[in-house]
Amino acid sequence: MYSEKVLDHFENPRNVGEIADANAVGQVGNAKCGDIMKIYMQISDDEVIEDVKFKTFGCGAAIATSSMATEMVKGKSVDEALTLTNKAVMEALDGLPPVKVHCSVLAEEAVRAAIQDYYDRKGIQKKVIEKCSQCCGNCSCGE
Amino acid sequence: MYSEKVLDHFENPRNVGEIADANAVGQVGNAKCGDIMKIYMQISDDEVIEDVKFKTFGCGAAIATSSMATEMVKGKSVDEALTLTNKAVMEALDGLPPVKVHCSVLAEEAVRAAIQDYYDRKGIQKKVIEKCSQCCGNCSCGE
Amino acid sequence: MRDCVYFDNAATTKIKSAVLEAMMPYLTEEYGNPSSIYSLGARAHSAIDEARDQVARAIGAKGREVFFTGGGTEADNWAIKGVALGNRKKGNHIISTAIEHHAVLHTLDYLEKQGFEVTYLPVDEYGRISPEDVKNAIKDTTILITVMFANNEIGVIEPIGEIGAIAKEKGIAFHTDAVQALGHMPIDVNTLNIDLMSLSAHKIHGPKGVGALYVRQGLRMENFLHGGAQEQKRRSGTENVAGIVGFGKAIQLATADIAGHTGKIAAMRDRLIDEIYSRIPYCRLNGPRDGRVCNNVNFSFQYIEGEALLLMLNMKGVAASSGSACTSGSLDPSHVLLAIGLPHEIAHGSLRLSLSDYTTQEDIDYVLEVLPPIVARLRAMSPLYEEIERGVKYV
Amino acid sequence: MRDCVYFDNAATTKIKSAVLEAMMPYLTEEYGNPSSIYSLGARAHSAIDEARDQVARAIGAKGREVFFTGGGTEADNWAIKGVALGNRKKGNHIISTAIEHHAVLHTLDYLEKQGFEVTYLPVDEYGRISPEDVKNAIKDTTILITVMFANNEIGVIEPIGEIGAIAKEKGIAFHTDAVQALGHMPIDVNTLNIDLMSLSAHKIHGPKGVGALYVRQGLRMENFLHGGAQEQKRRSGTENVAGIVGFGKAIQLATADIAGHTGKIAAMRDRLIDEIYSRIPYCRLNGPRDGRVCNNVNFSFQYIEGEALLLMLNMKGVAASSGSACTSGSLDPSHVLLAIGLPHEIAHGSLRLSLSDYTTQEDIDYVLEVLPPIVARLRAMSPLYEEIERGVKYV
Ligand SMILES: Cc1ncc(COP(=O)(O)O)c(C=O)c1O
Ligand SMILES: Cc1ncc(COP(=O)(O)O)c(C=O)c1O
Repeated sequence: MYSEKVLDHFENPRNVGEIADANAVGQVGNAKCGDIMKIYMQISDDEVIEDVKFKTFGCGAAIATSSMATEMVKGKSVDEALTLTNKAVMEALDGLPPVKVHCSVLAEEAVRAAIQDYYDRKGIQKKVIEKCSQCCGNCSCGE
Repeated sequence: MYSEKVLDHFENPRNVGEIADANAVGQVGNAKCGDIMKIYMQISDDEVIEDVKFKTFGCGAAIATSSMATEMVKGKSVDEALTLTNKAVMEALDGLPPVKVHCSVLAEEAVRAAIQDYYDRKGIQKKVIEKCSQCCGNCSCGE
Repeated sequence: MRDCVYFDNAATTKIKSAVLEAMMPYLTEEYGNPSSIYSLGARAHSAIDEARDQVARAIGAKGREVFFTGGGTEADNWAIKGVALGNRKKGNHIISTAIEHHAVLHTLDYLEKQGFEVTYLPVDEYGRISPEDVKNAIKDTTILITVMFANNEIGVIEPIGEIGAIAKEKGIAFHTDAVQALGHMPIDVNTLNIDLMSLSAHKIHGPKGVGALYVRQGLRMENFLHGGAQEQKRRSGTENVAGIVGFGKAIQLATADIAGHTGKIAAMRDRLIDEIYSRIPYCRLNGPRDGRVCNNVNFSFQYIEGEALLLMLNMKGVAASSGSACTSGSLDPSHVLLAIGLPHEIAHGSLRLSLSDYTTQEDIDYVLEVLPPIVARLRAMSPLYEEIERGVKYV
Repeated sequence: MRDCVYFDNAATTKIKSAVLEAMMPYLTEEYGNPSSIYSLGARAHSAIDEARDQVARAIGAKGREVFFTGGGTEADNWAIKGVALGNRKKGNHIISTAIEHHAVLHTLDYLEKQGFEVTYLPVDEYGRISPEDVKNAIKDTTILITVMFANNEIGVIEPIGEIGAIAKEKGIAFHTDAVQALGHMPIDVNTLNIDLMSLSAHKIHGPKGVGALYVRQGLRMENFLHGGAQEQKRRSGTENVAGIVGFGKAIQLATADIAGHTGKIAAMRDRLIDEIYSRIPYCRLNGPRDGRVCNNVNFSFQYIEGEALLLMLNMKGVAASSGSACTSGSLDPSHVLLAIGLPHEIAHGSLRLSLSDYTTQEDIDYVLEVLPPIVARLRAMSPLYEEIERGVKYV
């Protein structure tokens, strides 16, 4: 069902934890749907993501995509991080089963939510996150 | 499916054949239904069945019941032979599968048909056979 | 006397040892439920997927068009009820034939009681249906054509490709029961324009109780077995993993060298037919000489009844079958034999000998040795034959 | 690390070696078709009859009231559709519960689309339905009550005898899905007034793909699988002889010493429950403490998700299951856990450990050793737990 890569990132997730003095925190998902991702970032003044950590409540794919997404944005500039797509996360994990694609969407959104938080705190007038993508389909997410 | 007795009477049927100068011949059944029994008897003046033979077109049970019924009436008086029931034939064979019960009815009827023929030839005004018992159920027997 | 000379391969077949070998892990240590997430379950799931690909490859389908069932009967029930009930709004007319297997015919009976209209096409003296008849039977309300690929009793092969082309042209779903055709001729669902096809494992040296329904992608139909999310949510029930794996292996073996298999078996079949004709009077081959499945021989022997024949053959160690009423579970002889025009009394006296890869020339020799005296013995007991013999003498 | 510590016996079980042994002849030399007249077929027929008697004896039924099917799902589909469609003229109302298996629920969904009306009785926090509710739900149009014997997820045992008595008094057909109860408690269809009962072999160390439906003699219902004259003309299809024989043997073994089995398994179950409670905080046993099937343990662990838990357990060699949405094939968590009132987020974090005769004290020790650190590790990753921990610290 899961690729080796997914299982590796599930078993040995990178960047798990919190950043006590994070200047960017984003949380997406919903306990009701069984997936919450929370991403902490330490972003430098020249907008480089110096550190990133996550906490995730969710299935194997949710944990693996969190791990992979944090790996992919770590050390990148915020603008580069905003180019991260769920597809790129999936590809980096050698694919996901169809029912798990929404996890990669959540991971992309969690990154954007953290960056949005950074902008908001800084008073930068940018919107990088839309409303819930309803990626989780027929569950009663967000209601 | 069949008892040992039935198989024995099928494999080694008693009294198969014709009686060239029979004074009683009865035939029941119908090729369409897949069962014809023809019984030949040599009946003495004091109404004893001195010899009996049969020919049967039909399944294993048809052949076995013919064999058993002829055995059971051989040497008996006509009146005794008329007391032969299909149940007695079945019991003598240690039973028949439910779908084969009609074969024992045919055997009883074949004996009666032969005796009827004897009465008719002799001009004796007795009716010992009714019309078709419809024992063969839903087939188009006799139509 | 031989112990078991098996001539009833159209009824069921022996599991090949390579098939059983493939099944054994799933009857022992690999007992996981394929829906489970852990390794034991995942391995069972992969095994099913491999079997699905084996089935798909054998019939030119895609894996996701193959759904495993509990046998050919379930596949027939699902195909026919599924399409009929799922397209009720489009129409209520179904076209079939008089010689289908009971799994098709009794399903159609059932649908007739639900208000469907069924046209049963007649067959010619060899059991062949005419594509022209199919075309002429089509109405605006026709939603399904179901015609068997090869007949189980008399082995006639129907013109499936021509019917498929007609169905495709008219946009009508086309189902074929290919249970008796599988392994005995090449089958490609695309070139033949088949939309649904029933298969059964135990006719091709696989296990009993497992089959498959091929369903062309996008075809509209209802589910039949409701419940869990197995088989792409279209056929519920914990999968018979061992059975499915066995089916996969069996179909792979059965279709690996169809030309070789057909050549070998048809040669034995033809010798059997020729020799029966030459050794036994008053008999008739049922079904065509050509255009018949390579493993089927079906004769009627006049003046005797089939069950008695089978019992005597059994006493000589030969396993065979008959269209006699006595073996059909009803009191009428085979609907197939009646449909090709045999009178009842002749239909009662039929014998089917069906061959397989395991049939040997010695088996053929043996049945040719024991059959004629048995027929003669039963005829000697038969009041019908008595008349004929007398007739013959008097001529 | 252990290789495969199997705690998913409610999903499926390992075939017992005595069962496989009983099956082997029918997978090899005894391959006859039970409908055939010759010896090879007759022996297969007798083998099925013996299995039928074994099943009948195990449930207090007569042999002719037992019909073999392709599994529990088919038995459920047949029972419910058969009674509903066969008694349409009498009424269209069916009473069931919110916690039935999908084989029942999705069949009822289907019937609702056909114009049947279904009352789904609620359950209490332990999953129990009330006989009083059943009584109150009965209408003039009620034709069927279907209530499962024991629930597959949380192991709760329903008051089948009381419901049976009500059904009998009102003259309404009563079906129970006893797939999860079989072998774990005495079942007598007569004292419990059960009219139809679904069984499945693979839950009791028998093979997958075979089950049975008990049908009380004289009960009015339709056939489901149409075709050949097998199973007293009520369930068509060439019989899965090996599977049926295996089922017969499995049910005989499973019911030979129910008290002994229950005592042994329940003791392990209770130790597992007690120890989980004592070793892991924020958890809750789903289903009742008493009145639960002897082999079922079901816990919710707050703040974590079930699939992740299963994957980590699998990495330690433990096979288990969850009511998490991720493993249910849909996006909602188990309908059973929701029905007993769990909020979604807690339902997502459930774990079912189900035992069998093969479960050892070492297995229990092992799972008790590996489970707490896994739960702790997942909680450490969970943003939900983070809040709680913080909350706890601050108190
Ligand atoms: C033509 C045909 N269709 C359907 C079936 C039924 O298949 P199964 O026995 O697997 O249910 C058979 C054999 O019994 C058959 O010969
Ligand atoms: C309560 C219950 N009913 C029905 C079924 C379906 O049985 P089967 O898997 O044999 O189709 C199961 C198991 O899957 C079950 O647990």
